[in-house]
Amino acid sequence: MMSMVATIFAAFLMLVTAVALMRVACGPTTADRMLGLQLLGTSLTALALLLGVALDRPRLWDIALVFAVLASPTAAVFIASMRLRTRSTESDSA
Amino acid sequence: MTVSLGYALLGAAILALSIYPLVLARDLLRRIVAANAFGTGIFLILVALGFRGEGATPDPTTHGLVLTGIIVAVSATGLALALVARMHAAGARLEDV
Amino acid sequence: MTPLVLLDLVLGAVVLGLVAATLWSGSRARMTMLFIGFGGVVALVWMRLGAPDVALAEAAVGAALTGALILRAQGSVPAPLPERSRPWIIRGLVAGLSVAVFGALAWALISLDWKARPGLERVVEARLPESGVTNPVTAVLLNFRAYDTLLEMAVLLIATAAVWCLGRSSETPQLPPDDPLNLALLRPLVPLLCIVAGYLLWLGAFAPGGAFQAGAVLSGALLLLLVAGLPRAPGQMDTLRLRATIAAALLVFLGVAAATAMSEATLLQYPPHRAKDLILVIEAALTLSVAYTFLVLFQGGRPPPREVRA
Amino acid sequence: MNWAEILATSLFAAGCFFFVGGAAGLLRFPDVLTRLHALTKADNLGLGLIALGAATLADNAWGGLKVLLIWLVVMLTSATCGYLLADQAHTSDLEKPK
Repeated sequence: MMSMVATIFAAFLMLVTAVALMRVACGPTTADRMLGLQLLGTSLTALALLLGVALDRPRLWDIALVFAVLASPTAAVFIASMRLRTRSTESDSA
Repeated sequence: MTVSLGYALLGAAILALSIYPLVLARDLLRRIVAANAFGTGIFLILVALGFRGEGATPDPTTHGLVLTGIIVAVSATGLALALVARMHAAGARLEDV
Repeated sequence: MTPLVLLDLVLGAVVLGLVAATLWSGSRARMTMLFIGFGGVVALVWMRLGAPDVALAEAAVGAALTGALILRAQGSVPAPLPERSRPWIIRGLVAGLSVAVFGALAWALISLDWKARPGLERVVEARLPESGVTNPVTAVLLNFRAYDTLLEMAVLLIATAAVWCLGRSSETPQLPPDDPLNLALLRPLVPLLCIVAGYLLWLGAFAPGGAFQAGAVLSGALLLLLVAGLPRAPGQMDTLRLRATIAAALLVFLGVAAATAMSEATLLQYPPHRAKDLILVIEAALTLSVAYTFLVLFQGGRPPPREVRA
Repeated sequence: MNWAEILATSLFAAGCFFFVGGAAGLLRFPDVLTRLHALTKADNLGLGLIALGAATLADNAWGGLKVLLIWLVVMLTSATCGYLLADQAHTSDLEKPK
């Protein structure tokens, strides 16, 4: 019973995530795309939790943990490379 | 059975979709991304072949193969990215690609 | 229609749409960012297909690390000019090729007898008690097909060597150095990433997890330290310790292979009562090597040697 | 359906509601900073409620604690990375469309 409920919620959340991916696709700025990816990361974490219930395999929660802890290195690399790029364009124009 | 077949066909579609940019894209970064997507298509077919239905034990050898594939793919991607960066640092133009 | 079919349909549609949007978009920023998302969504497909080990690797490697690699490299490859279109005959040929490949694959898959397809799960299950671990995927990777994993480590080492041969690493991207929030992020997360890596390594013996996933998570911690610009973060200098860590897994693996070849007369055939310990030793070395290999691949070149530190 | 399952179902539903809100805000709001505001709702409340729902279904206490740890990590990440991203978007030319 619970697995059916969780499956429906997972399918629904997947659709919501697809809507958020539109922001990644459309931008317009790179920061907007990054926001979309952050929401995607959070939804994937939630989806992994829901799939763990849906498929009745609590071990899948470990994947949610990996999604959660690895969101910040990706975001940090993104912000750092944006900084590097804006600085190098500034020095080019100067 | 239909679940396996459906996901295997999805893998085939991913693979086929990535052939065009893999061969023709002028931006080498796009080719690298396409090569990665190509690999994911193959992985998907492999894992779908090992899937035995809800609750049944899947084939662990295909999972091992795909896991190895993912690690090798990321190291190949790292090397390809370094090669492309070096090419451009050495003065290659995109028109030469 | 059961809910699971609904989930399959939604998941399949999202994956397909994401691939098409990633590969066929005009802008490079859109392509890279969507591709990072694609890796994460594919991890859900692996969960759905009962492959949690693969899902863990995809979540860590396919989404996070490949994304970091591409984000880093993006800066050193000039922005592409507007795509000049190729002659129509070439475009037509390649389009025909991809349609033909899809048709052939689809035909092969549909005509396959899915009920009678061969599989090794019975064999693996039967021999699992001898392997020293109870997670079948770890048993395959580090015992039954350990030879493959040994060569995989050689591939990683060769890739690293090739990247280092290509030249010096470019300037490392860094977070704003004096922002207190950086430290607020690093202080809890770096230890947590190390703990999660250890947890996955320990888990690999009996549940989804293992050395590669652990190594990928550990490299997340190393990347955070590097990007935060800590003066003594690993990977900034070409030191003996860095080289030793990268080569450790292959050396340990080769050592085990040589020892087993002498004592058991067969390469990498572990004595059953020692299998568990040997796998643990190899996996620990694998975790460290994989983490540092990803770190130097991220650097995209050879870091400067210790002398020219200033 | 027992009480834990009813509780979990309603928590899942509430969590999905905040995800819908977050996604709608991300799509509809006019600029980076307001979109960031919408995003944090999904990050903190959406995931938090779904995590609570999953925790009520956990087989043992460790499973429940793990799920709550996931929530804490995501809150920490979203708060700090959201700040760093906003700072970067604010001070650089990130806000100009490319």
